[in-house]
Amino acid sequence: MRTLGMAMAVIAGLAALGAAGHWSGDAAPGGGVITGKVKFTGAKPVMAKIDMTDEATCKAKYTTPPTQETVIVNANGTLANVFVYVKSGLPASYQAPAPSGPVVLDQNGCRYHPHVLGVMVGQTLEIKNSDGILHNIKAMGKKNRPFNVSQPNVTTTPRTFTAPEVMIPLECNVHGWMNAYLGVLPYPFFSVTGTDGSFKIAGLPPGTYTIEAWHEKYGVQEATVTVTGSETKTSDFTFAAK
Amino acid sequence: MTTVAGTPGVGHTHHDDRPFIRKYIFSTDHKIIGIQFLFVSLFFLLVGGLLAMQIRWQLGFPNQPMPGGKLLPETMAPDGVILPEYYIQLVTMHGTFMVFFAIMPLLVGVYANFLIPLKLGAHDMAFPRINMASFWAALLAGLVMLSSLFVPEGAARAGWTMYAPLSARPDLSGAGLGQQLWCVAIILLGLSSILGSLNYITTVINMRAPGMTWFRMPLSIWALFITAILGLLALPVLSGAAIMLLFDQTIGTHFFDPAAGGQALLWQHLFWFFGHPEVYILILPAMGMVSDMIANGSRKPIFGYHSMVFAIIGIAFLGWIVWGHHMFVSGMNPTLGSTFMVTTMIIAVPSAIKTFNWLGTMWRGNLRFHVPMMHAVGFVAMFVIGGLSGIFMAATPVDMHIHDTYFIVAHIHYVLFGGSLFALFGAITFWYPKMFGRLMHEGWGKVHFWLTMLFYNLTFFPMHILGMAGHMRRIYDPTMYDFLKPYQPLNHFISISAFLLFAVQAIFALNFIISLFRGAKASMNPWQDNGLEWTLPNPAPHGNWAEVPRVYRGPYEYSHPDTTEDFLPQSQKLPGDPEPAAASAAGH
Amino acid sequence: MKWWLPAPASTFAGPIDGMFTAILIITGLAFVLVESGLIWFVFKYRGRPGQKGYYTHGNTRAEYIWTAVPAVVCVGLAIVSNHYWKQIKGRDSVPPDAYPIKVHAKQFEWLFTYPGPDGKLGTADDIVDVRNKLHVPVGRPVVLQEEAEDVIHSVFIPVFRLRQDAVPGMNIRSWFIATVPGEYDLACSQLCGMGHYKMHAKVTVQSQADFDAWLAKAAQGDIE
Amino acid sequence: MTTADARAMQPPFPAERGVDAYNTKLGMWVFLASEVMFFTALIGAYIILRFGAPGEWARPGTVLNVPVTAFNTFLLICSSVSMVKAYASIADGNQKLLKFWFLVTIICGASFVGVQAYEYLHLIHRGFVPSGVRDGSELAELVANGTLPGASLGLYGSTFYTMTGFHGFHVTCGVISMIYLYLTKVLPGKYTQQNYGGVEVIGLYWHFVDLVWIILFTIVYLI
Repeated sequence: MRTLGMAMAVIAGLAALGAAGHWSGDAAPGGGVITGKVKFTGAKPVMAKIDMTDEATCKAKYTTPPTQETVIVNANGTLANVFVYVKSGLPASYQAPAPSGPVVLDQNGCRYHPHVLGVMVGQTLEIKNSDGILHNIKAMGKKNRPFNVSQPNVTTTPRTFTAPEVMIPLECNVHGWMNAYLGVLPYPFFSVTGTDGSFKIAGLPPGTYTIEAWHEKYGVQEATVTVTGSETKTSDFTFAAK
Repeated sequence: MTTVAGTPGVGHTHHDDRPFIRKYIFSTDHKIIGIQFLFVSLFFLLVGGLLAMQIRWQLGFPNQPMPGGKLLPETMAPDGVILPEYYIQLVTMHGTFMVFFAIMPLLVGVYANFLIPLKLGAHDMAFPRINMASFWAALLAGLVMLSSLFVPEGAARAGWTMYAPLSARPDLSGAGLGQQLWCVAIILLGLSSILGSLNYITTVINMRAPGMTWFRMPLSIWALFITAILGLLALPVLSGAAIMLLFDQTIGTHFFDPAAGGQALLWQHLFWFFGHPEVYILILPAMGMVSDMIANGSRKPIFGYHSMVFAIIGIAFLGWIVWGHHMFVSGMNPTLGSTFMVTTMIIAVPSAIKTFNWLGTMWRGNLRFHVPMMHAVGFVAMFVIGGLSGIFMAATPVDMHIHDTYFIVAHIHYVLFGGSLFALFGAITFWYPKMFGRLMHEGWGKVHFWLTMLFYNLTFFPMHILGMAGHMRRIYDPTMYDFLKPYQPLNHFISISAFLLFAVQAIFALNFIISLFRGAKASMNPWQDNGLEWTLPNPAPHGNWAEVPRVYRGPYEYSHPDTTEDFLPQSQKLPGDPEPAAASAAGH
Repeated sequence: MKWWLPAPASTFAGPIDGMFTAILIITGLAFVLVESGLIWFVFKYRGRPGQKGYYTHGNTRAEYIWTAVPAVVCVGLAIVSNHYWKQIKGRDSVPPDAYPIKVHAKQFEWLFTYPGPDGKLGTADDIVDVRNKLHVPVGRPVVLQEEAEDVIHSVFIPVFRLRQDAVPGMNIRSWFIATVPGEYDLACSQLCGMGHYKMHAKVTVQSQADFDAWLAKAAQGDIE
Repeated sequence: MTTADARAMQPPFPAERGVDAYNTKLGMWVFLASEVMFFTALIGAYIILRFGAPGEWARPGTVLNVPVTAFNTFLLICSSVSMVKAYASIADGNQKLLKFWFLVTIICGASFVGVQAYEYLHLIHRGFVPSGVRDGSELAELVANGTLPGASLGLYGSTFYTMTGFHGFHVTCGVISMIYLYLTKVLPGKYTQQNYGGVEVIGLYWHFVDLVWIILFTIVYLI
């Protein structure tokens, strides 16, 4: 029974991993598209190993020692886990579509999947514990009501957010290495770079936008992009090692 | 004041035509206020008990759905399984309700109000309206505290001792509003206690009937009087601390915030400076009432009345200088620890005196085992265990091991449940006829006593074993520790005993409620007691005495050789008894 | 399940268990005395109709005795307690050659920092923030330098009979000598939040050689 | 002494000898004992925090305006004197002087509260708040250029506002009670040479509040 549960948890976790590979907000079909890559230059930083000896359940889910996820440089020299979003430029009259379905944040193998994610205001974030050991989720939003709840076993806790905020840090205090970042926006124009370092923001009405790329270690960069009609514009970012 | 000439005795016993709301709801009559406190605090006792049952469920059956747990919201127990954050709310609120809203008002709110004027021969409290305000403040405080369980994020969750900085930081505890409501409720309760205390103190000092000299006061009144002084001086310190905590939570002050130079231990010092007198607030009135009941049940004068009085005063005095014994391992200066250890060892002495004097009272008595006497004897038997187990933690090196374990939990429950609550069961039964004019059922009372005694010991005695093994307090799931796993059967056993202990309290509740309507009508003095209150009709009328009684002797003249009866009421004049001086000054 | 204190594994266990036993015997005697007296009186002096109690207000001599005896016993216990207390927790009790280990407590983890080869904390060769693993050499004084990041925590190692709160804003030293090699539990014994029950660490008592080997490995980043 | 007067100042029934104080007066003394403990908690916390404070404590006068508060202290002391005058007047049976001195006391007390409110507003304007110093304020600049020790200002704000705030609250309660007594008892002439317990009892409270202020002024403003 327990083995089955664990296997299912692993499968669920992998599924979530796959989904996290390239995730962006839902947008209305049509409209302008901004796409691009986030490149990385300089020496690839070495991420510290995580000591999971204390949590056999989590440790068993890895064949090689897990590492921190602060900086993930992809094989093609791009940077993963960069949150790219439209910072400003939408007309005041813009009506965002209702969010479609929940976003899942999975805690599996004592790490958050995905590590960086976005939700819309009012959209449900399903916080899932696939490990079956105690995790707590502490979200210290400044514009959103902070919360700090625990999940002692396999369970899912839904949460919604009321105000735009980039970014809300999430952490688990039982496992000091576990952290994630959540961006909350009133519209679906955000994207997180995945294993190929690319992002795509679709369905934009015509206009001139300031878009921002946010990385947890390397900070933010801005770009201005003008979209007319349903064209695709490219805007790349480059973060340098510090 | 040199003279009270020309002041007639005030009689209120004429026809009572106050409207219902003034008579029973917004009453200024000390007896009604006492009864209001009784109902309210019994309700909170039930709340505290229900919280305890949930704690025991989680410890006995970790991570299993609790029966009825599905009724609780997702934020407390999804699918009936208690969440860790709800668990720590449970332990916090169980302690808070039991200490501040059940035991303390049951002892002080109920019996100081009800007994002080009746036993001293006064027509009411010195300040009846302040007395009423005290009750309503306490009720409001209780409701605020109760409401905190239902706010988003839930109730306070830093333990009933509310150690800062956990309690001061919503981000670290996970509860914002609940923590604030705790502070607000405690500040209100402090106000209520101070108002009550100043009333009790003034009444005892200035309103004793002629002849009721200090050393003719019953020990219950002595205890309540000293308790009132403790409450008067201790509660403001708690209020001050709660205000600082509230400010830390709301307006950004830094009293307990080490990052800005505040001190985490400051809270502990303030809390326990209040907290240790508080511990005696929770036991002294019980000791006093037990003395009354034991003398009555033994049909003998209390053994060593004066040393009993001095023991109460001694405890109250020493109670102010022992607070550091809660902080031996807190990082406080170890030399200070030595000092507190010595004072703590010394405070055991007056408790020992009292115990031996109770035994002395029973020695060569003619014991009557009515229900109050059974509870009083049960009190002595259980208080001894609680008192003796205190010596283990007073010894600083031993405290290193048993501090914050179930040994402490066992100790506090032996004192508060085995002590105070047994005394209260006795006291409720004893003064029930004077409150409601009827007697509680004797047979069911005895059944309740024996079952409670049995399950109580089965519940709390094994906790000593857990504590010796190192079972920490306030942990959600002991089974995750290798060294505690072997003890899980004991936890299981304790939980089942606790459920049964809770269940048998239904006997008491039913006995209490049914007797209100169907109990046997009580005579004026059903226990053949010497106290002044038994010279009044049942229930005692508003204003108590038409004619202020005269007191001719102490309260424990049982089996007096000059009388045929084995009791001699304080107000009964024997040939040769001189008239009290104050009474003649009154010019009657 | 053992109905007694856990198996001892530090030098403190001797005096502490000894005191526990002594107090148990003293309080046990008092307990038996009082409870048997109570039960005896309950049967012996149970009420008979038409009879009266013995009219007395007390006996000063008896009261002197039962005041003096507990007082002497309690003061005696206080003296003994203080003797061991000074040895265990006294300001100057920490042996000067004690091996220092820094304990950083945070919700809900223990992070231990070991001095590197130089045996001093706060230098570059420290092995910092080893999570939930306390390794100590057997038979050698070890001093924990406790600090807390957020709220009050408490280091509790039952087999060592050791407990010391870690308080934010304070640096508290607490020492011991482990005597029996083995793996033990360290628990947090001060309510520190919702994950309090999960805040535990493994204590490994090992020979100096094993400890040195472990430390060398840990210095390489191999903490398992 | 008529029966009615006696009732006001003595127990209205025969009683065992207690203390030489009628109930309300005794009750006020008892209440003040609890107030002493309350302020002891606040002042004790202040002393402990100040001695354990990180870095230097702000020197007197660098944050607080001592002359204004010294004037305020003078006002409060005056009100205590006028309270004594009011008490002495009615003890002599002089209704007119009672009305005058009682009113003076109220005015002084109310002015104290007013000046304190002004002081608070001024301090908050300068950037001194319960949590310390507000960013970007005048005081924040002083901290930045090193004229003001910054590390302990959080504690300074916490203790200052809590202690003086609760004292101000007590003064306010006293002023409100005095206004109530003035309107219901003093003006209608209900106090007499035989029955002036109310004046004595509120006077006790008022002297206590005054005494607390002298302590607070000394330890918070002057030392």
